[in-house]
Amino acid sequence: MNNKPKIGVYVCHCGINIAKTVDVEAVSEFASRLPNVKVARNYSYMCSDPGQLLIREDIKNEGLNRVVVASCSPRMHEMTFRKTLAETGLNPYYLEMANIREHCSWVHEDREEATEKAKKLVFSAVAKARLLEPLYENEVEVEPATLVIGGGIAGIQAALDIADAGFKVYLVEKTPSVGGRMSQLDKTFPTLDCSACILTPKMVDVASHPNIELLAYSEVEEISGYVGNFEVKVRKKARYVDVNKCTGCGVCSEECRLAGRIPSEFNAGMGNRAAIYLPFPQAVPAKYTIDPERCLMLTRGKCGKGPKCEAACAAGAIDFNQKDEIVECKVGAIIVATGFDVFDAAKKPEYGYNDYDNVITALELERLVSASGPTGGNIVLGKGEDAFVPQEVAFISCVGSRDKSVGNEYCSRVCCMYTAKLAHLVKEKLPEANVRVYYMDVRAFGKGFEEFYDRVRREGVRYIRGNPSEIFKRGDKLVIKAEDTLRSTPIEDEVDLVVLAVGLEPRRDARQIIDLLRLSQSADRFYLEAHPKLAPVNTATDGVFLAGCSQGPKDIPDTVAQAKGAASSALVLLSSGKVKIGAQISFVNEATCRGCGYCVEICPYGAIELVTVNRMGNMVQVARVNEALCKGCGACSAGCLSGSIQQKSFMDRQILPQIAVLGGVK
Amino acid sequence: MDSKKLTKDKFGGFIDLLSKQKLYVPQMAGETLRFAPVDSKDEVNLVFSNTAVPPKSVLFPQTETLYEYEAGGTEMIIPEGPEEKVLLGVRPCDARALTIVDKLFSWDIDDPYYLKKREATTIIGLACQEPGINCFCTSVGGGPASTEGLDLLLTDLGEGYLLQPLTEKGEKLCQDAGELLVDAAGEDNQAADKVHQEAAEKIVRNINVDGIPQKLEDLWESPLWKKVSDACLGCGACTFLCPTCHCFDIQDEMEGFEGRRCRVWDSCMFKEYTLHTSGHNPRPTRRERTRNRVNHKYSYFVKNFGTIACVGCGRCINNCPVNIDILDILSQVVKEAL
Amino acid sequence: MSEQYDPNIVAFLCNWCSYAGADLAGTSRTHYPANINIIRVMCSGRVNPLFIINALQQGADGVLVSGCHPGDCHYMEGNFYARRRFGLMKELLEYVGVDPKRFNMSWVSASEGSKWKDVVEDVVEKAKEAGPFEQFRRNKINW
Amino acid sequence: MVDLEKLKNVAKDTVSREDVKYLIGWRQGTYGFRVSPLFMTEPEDADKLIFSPLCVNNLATYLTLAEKLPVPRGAEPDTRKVALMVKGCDSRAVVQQLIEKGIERESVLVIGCPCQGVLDLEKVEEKFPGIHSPVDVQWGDDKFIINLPDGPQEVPREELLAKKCLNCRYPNPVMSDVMLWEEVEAWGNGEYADVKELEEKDSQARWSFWQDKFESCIRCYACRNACPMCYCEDCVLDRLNPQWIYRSNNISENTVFHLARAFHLVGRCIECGECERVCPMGLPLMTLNRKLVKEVRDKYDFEPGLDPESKPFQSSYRPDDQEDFIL
Repeated sequence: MNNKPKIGVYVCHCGINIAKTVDVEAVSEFASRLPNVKVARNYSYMCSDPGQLLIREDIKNEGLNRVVVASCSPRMHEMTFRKTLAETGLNPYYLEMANIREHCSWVHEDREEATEKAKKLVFSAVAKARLLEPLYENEVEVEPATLVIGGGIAGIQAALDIADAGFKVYLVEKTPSVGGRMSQLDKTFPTLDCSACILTPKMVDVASHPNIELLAYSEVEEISGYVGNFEVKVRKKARYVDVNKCTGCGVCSEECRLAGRIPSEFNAGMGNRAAIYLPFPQAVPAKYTIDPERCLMLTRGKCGKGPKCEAACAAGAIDFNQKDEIVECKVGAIIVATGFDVFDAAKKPEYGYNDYDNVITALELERLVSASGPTGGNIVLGKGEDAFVPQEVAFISCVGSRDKSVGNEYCSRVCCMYTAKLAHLVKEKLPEANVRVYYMDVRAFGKGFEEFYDRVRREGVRYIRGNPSEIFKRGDKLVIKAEDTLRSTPIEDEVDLVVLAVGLEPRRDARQIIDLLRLSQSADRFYLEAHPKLAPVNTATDGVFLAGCSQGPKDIPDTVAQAKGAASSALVLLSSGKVKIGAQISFVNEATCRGCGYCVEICPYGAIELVTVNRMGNMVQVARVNEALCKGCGACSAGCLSGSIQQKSFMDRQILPQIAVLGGVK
Repeated sequence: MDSKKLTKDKFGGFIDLLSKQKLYVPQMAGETLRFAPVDSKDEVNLVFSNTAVPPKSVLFPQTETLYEYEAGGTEMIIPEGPEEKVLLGVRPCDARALTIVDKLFSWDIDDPYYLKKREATTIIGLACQEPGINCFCTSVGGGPASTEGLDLLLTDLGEGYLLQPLTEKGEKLCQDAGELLVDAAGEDNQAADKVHQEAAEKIVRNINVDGIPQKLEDLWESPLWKKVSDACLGCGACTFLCPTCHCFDIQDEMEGFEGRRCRVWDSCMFKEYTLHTSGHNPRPTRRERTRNRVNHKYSYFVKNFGTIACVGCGRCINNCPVNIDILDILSQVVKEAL
Repeated sequence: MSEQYDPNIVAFLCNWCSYAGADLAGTSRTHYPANINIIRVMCSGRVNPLFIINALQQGADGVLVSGCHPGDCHYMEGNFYARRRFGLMKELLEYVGVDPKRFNMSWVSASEGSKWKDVVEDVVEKAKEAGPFEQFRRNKINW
Repeated sequence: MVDLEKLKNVAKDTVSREDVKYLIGWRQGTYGFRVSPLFMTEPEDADKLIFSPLCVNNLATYLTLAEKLPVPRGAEPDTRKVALMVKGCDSRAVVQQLIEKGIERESVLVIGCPCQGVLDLEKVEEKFPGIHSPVDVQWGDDKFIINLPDGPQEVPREELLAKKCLNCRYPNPVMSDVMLWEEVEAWGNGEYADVKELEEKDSQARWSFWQDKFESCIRCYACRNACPMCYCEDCVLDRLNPQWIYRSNNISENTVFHLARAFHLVGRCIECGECERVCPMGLPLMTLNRKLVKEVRDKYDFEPGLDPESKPFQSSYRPDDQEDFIL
């Protein structure tokens, strides 16, 4: 087919929006004399049905093969006119727009000046249109499965939603049990529901759901591929317990030589466990795991006269020869729900967390007040003869949040309310105790939050506005030095227990997932969403979504909401079964590519890789674009010294004529 | 016409006379010497070894408009004819080179652009007194006072110049000079001969070119070519600065709606010189290109025009960044062919 | 310098921030000089540094590259590459004697219609101060 | 100290290896102070090798310059190593080529020659003009010993040192498989007097300076071809579609050629000075390149060609890159 450019130029009046300042007649007359222009017209509303009909008729009758519409911003109507072209069978990418409204008639007053500029913009569009090439949007099939990384409430909720919709889910949890941080909590604010009561049913559902493959005590090792077609390798770590045989009876744990001698992670170090253990009674799967770093058999190769757990296990589930296993799966979407770590209170040495036993974190107190905790829910500190029940209790809020000195400028959003909740629980359990909260601001913004805060104060919890500067020991007591900033008075407050309301931080191993998925971090180091307002669960990598605190501090309802959002975003992808690949993407001229890999490094999407090709018998490396991953930013082409990688529709050879026209060489 | 003499006190007047036409003399451009139009006669300085860029750049400019046109138009606008020029201070080797270039541009088809310029130009030579280190003009049929291609030859005698008119143009110039010149005496001619003789004796480098065209033909497939071209960078320094190299490329250049077709120097040492649209390159490596350069000068041109297309100015040797030395290549050719 | 001199500026704007910001300036009917001519690219990271030299060569008196603020790039990093490239391009041009007022770069977000106006006024003013660009402009005089 | 015996022995051993295609070193040229690259395949050629203050060429260019000819059907491509003699600056070119995958590590065998600074050919030819027979030059303490046909002459080092060596900070190869002799102490502090001098001039004077130079360019492309970093199969500046620059020779096209080339070398130029050395028109191209070398070093804290594992400057950024120039 003869593809000599035959261009139609359509100048829109946009009512009077353009026509008032731009002499549209003169512009279309000018355009008609430009090289390769077959017809040039002006019309009141190009975007209207009759306007579009005009274009379609000309394409048919005049044999146009390129169209320039001079009207509003392409951000407004590019899609409209592309459809117009497509309706006639012309490739929609044979369209170029000249923005003579937002960039011309609306911003310039002088009619002559505006007209001249409009001519230039039209000329520039014509110059580019001559060199446009047809482009095609490709579709790829979507693997109807999802990988959910993280088995906390966010991951659980997302997995359940997707599984309920009928799609396969691989739920990967690093620790031996799902449940995450929420399982450590006693009550939840502001409703004071029992955390375990609302969480455990969901944990059980996850384990029993026919569409969910739960990979607990596992880690994602490798992810390749692209939206719709990710290939994942998961390392299922050896538990040294055959989960098919383990009945979860727990005799092994009781028999373990190290029973009660290893700090329990679940109890935030407030209680102890054995080397073979179930993290907590409601753990799912309810299967025991041997801690390979502590077990005598695994670390030293012998355990007394023989491992007692093995002897005790009636089911014969103990297997010291178990090996890690690699599970491979293909998924169409990935949800990252890796959660958070709590701030390390030792980074605020003035609070003496490392020095004094009765300075504890809120999470530790959480375990103390929990009926499933090491003290059965009694607030007792110390052991044996030293055990005591605190009378004077102080909370310090914003520990590790809103604090530039530790690098955390952000508010952790949950501490104010969990402080109120814990203060309430302390008052409930120790009605005689004096409880005060040192705070900077109280942020009670959520549903029922302010009411709850009021209630706690009514219950006798004192709120003192002031950030303590120091905590030291005087006799049996801890002394808090602070200033009551509302009264401008210095305070020395003697207490029995200090609870630090530590903030939320990105997980210390956050980097792993970044490297696996090429995610970005926002300034607070949490994972960066694609858009803070309009794409809060998306990431810059198509098909990868965020849920829960990995994206930023959140309370449980927000986490669940975001998990549901992420699940629904993933479901949009899975249920459509296909994903469209943009057309204006990059491509490589392999004949001139020198394989330096600059584009590979520059591409934020990992869409380019070096491949070895045979160039006349010589094996050479050249860049190759994965069309499914390319987002069409074109950064690769600006970084290519040999001009070998180009972005379709924005090729150097298409832009240079625009520069020539706008540069105005006459 | 007999020789004339120009004493140095009259030199200024002579320049005034020459300046009636557009006068080109060697001048500094950037860091090097090349022929350029003179604005004031103070710029005229004839003490130099030789120009970096040979005077072919005036008659066969690096960029030359062939015609102009408008986009979509059918009319060719050919630039106006060349103005009358005088080149003063051309070394005999470079003047000889012009006679070689003449042969090419008046071969099967006359090249009007070059020939008209040539016709409109008077070439005043300056006999060479301090040959450069790599000069070998005497080996290829020239000499420090060779007259080929010149209209007038000047020889610096110290207190004045001896002028030898060689063509009608040269004679006319001497006539126009009138009283500025005096008839040269016998001793002036002898002094000039002595100068020429001494200069020739200073030339050290040489080559016996007998039979070289045939030897080159015999050595077409010799491993020699690989050896002598391994170090070649593939730049155009040797060819662009060669006074006899005359290859050009035709290019269209647009400025908006207006365009021109022009020719620009090209070099057989460039990879793309022989690159075909198909991607095929009949001279794929520096080996074939180096072989072509030497063959073109010492074999093909001899066959086509009966003369070696090299005047022994030594520029390609001086300017090669990797010491590819045409005399060295030729002596290897002689050795190999034995 | 003639009083009539009306500088001609070629601007490369990223689609997501600066082009949208310029659209917003239009929607808000902000008025600014007509000397600016916009070429839309998807990302400031797409702007080949040679475009700048080429624009000057092809007749522009000034060149502007505008992208998203750091951290706001639609493609995450494109503007960081642009910043590195053009910081050095500016140095190079200045070093060979091109008036530094001729080449500018700005961050204009989609919500900064009024900043866009300020930027345009600023670069036009600068180009006026610098005068018509002739140093290595492609010119028929060379023919 | 230079140990020619060792050099020759290493060269002999190297070219005798089956996995070595050839060795590239320096040899005395055809006259005077000239040298030429030697492509050595036979052990007996070892006697031609030299290493002296004349060995200015950066031979790393040849690693990427060698044409990759089509391999006949059924034959295997020749993947033997190329052995290369390098000075400090040259070795940085090799490293930079590795960084940007122009060559593969296993395709090259680097023979390191710690260097005390080479001669400025122009200066030495001016000082001792008209010498036809090849001249041997040696390093002495703070001087060059020039063995002219009529006896040796000593010249203070600073008088004849090449410009690129005056302020050299990397006289020792930064990477090598064999180091031929003891490393020397670096003497440079990396200050660029030429750049500074030009920077201090006003913009008009700077343009006049460059205009004069660029106008005299003949576009022979020696600078590009000699550059170890310029090895695109098909240079964008040669291309006709899109045609970035015209072939015509004038101030506009010539300037753009040099600016574009300088910019393509940002964060890549390893200051071997070859572009400037090979220019038949004497363009001070390193005064152009050094400006960007300086900016990249001072403002971006980056130096190319030092660590083969480092990320290329042009395909990386730092979130805190300078941006005081941005409106």
